[in-house]
Amino acid sequence: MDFKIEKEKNFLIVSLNGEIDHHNSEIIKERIDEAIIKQHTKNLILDFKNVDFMDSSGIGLILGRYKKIKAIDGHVYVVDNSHIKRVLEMSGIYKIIRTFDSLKKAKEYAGR
Amino acid sequence: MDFKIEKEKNFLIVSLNGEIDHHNSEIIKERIDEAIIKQHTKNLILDFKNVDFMDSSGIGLILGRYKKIKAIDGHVYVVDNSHIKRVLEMSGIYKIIRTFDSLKKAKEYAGR
Amino acid sequence: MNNRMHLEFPSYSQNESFARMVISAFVTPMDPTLEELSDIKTAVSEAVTNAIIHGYENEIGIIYMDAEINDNKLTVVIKDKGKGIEDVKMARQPLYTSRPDLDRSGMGFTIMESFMDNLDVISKIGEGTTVIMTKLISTKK
Amino acid sequence: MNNRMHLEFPSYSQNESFARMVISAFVTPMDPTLEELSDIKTAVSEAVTNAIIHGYENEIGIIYMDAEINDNKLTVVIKDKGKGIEDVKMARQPLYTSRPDLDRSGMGFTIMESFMDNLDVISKIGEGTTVIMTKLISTKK
Ligand SMILES: Nc1ncnc2c1ncn2[C@@H]1O[C@H](COP(=O)(O)OP(=O)(O)O)[C@@H](O)[C@H]1O
Ligand SMILES: Nc1ncnc2c1ncn2[C@@H]1O[C@H](COP(=O)(O)OP(=O)(O)O)[C@@H](O)[C@H]1O
Repeated sequence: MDFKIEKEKNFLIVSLNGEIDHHNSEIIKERIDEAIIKQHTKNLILDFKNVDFMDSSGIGLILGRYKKIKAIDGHVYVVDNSHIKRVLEMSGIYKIIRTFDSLKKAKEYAGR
Repeated sequence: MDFKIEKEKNFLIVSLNGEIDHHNSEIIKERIDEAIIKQHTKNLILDFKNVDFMDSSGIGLILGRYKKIKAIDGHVYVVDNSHIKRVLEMSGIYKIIRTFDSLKKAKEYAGR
Repeated sequence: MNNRMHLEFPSYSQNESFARMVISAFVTPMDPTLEELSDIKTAVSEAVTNAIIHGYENEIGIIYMDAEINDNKLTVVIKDKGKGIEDVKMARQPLYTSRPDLDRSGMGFTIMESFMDNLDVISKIGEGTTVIMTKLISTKK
Repeated sequence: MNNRMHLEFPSYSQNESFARMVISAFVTPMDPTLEELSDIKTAVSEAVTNAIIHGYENEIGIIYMDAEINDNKLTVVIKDKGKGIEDVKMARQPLYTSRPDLDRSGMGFTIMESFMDNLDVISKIGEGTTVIMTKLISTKK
């Protein structure tokens, strides 16, 4: 697991890599929540393009950020891929969060 | 583990792949010994270039073939690589068997 | 093909990935499809994570993983001797979680159930929880 | 970092590669170099193969693998309840093998000894053999 958080315009981009489980989602969540406060950003793009394994801890990661961001009237966008699609589908995340199949599309949409 | 045995001129080339341990060396040994008899060949090139793991079962594989081939006045040549070098060194195989760092060189030598 | 294994490890969260690697290695000879392998890894990850965060909560206890291959049927049993589940039926409901404070989604059992062919959960308060999952692996080729 | 694991599996020869994959997965968090990882896998492969072909010979018995990480020290213990070794000192000599008929080279113990930092062999005829190996992993970075 490897990840980076960058600010671009009025949004934060979190790029995730490798496997997401409870163990490493704890660290990722902490860093994202810090960055949201420090960078005064309300919009978040979670890029799962390079994630090759994710269990329900990833759902918790997304929903937890979604609740925090919603409370400050921001938006959360997700870039998914085939590895994590089935887990996301089960969780109903597609019904509440806008999802894209590439970071480029997510950035275009978020930066409108 | 994956391997193929081909006849070329007056020698057999055994190309090995993946991991060599006791489990799969049993199968490989059987096939080589069959091929030696069927193809009426006295010379053997064992190509370990694409082997990424080998334990002492590989030494047994080489020495066993060496003994068989020597009894019929043939030659055994080995193509090694960095993964198997340390195990080969421990066994003293370099002292009794001619080794090459590429199949091309081994074929040139064997086909003199 | 038949085989079996028994594994014990402490409930450190870093062992979630260890358990996934062990089950992957164990099922390799069954030659599962990538999707089947991913399903099995996900289900094991859910069960082991539950043992760590719910079963043993803040202590470190031992997690037991047994697996068995009978022809093309895989059985995986994950057991803890932690606090147990009071109402298994409620716990198995989608979205039910006792720890929303930890960002748990309540989807663990639902994922185990739908990614594997069968799921049994046996639990007793104060004694621990055993999760038994089976899956048939396609015999292609 | 500290961790430990206990594994049991039947002495099918296909489990030689399973044991290698499990030890690799277990040491991953120690971040060994490729050479260290290869040394550990080779030593484990030798010990497990010995349990299969010498310890249990033509029967199927259970092989026990315990591993422990204490800071940068790895300990691996491989045990069988097979036939045991009469003369351990002789068995440990380079090139000594009781099974030249099986193309064994007699280099197993020598490889374990030189690829790991320490090797202990405890054995009793009729009761089985325990091989204890330790290795310090470099702490680079
Ligand atoms: N091994 C366990 N020990 C104790 N309680 C458990 C265990 N596994 C599950 N539970 C209980 O069942 C609930 C539902 O589990 P699950 O569906 O995996 O969702 P989540 O882990 O997201 O809470 C948990 O919140 C917990 O209360
Ligand atoms: N687990 C074991 N149980 C019984 N005998 C063993 C065991 N391990 C090793 N031995 C004995 O020690 C000898 C030397 O072992 P080793 O150095 O690994 O060489 P090899 O396996 O090639 O024979 C074996 O030939 C066997 O007689």
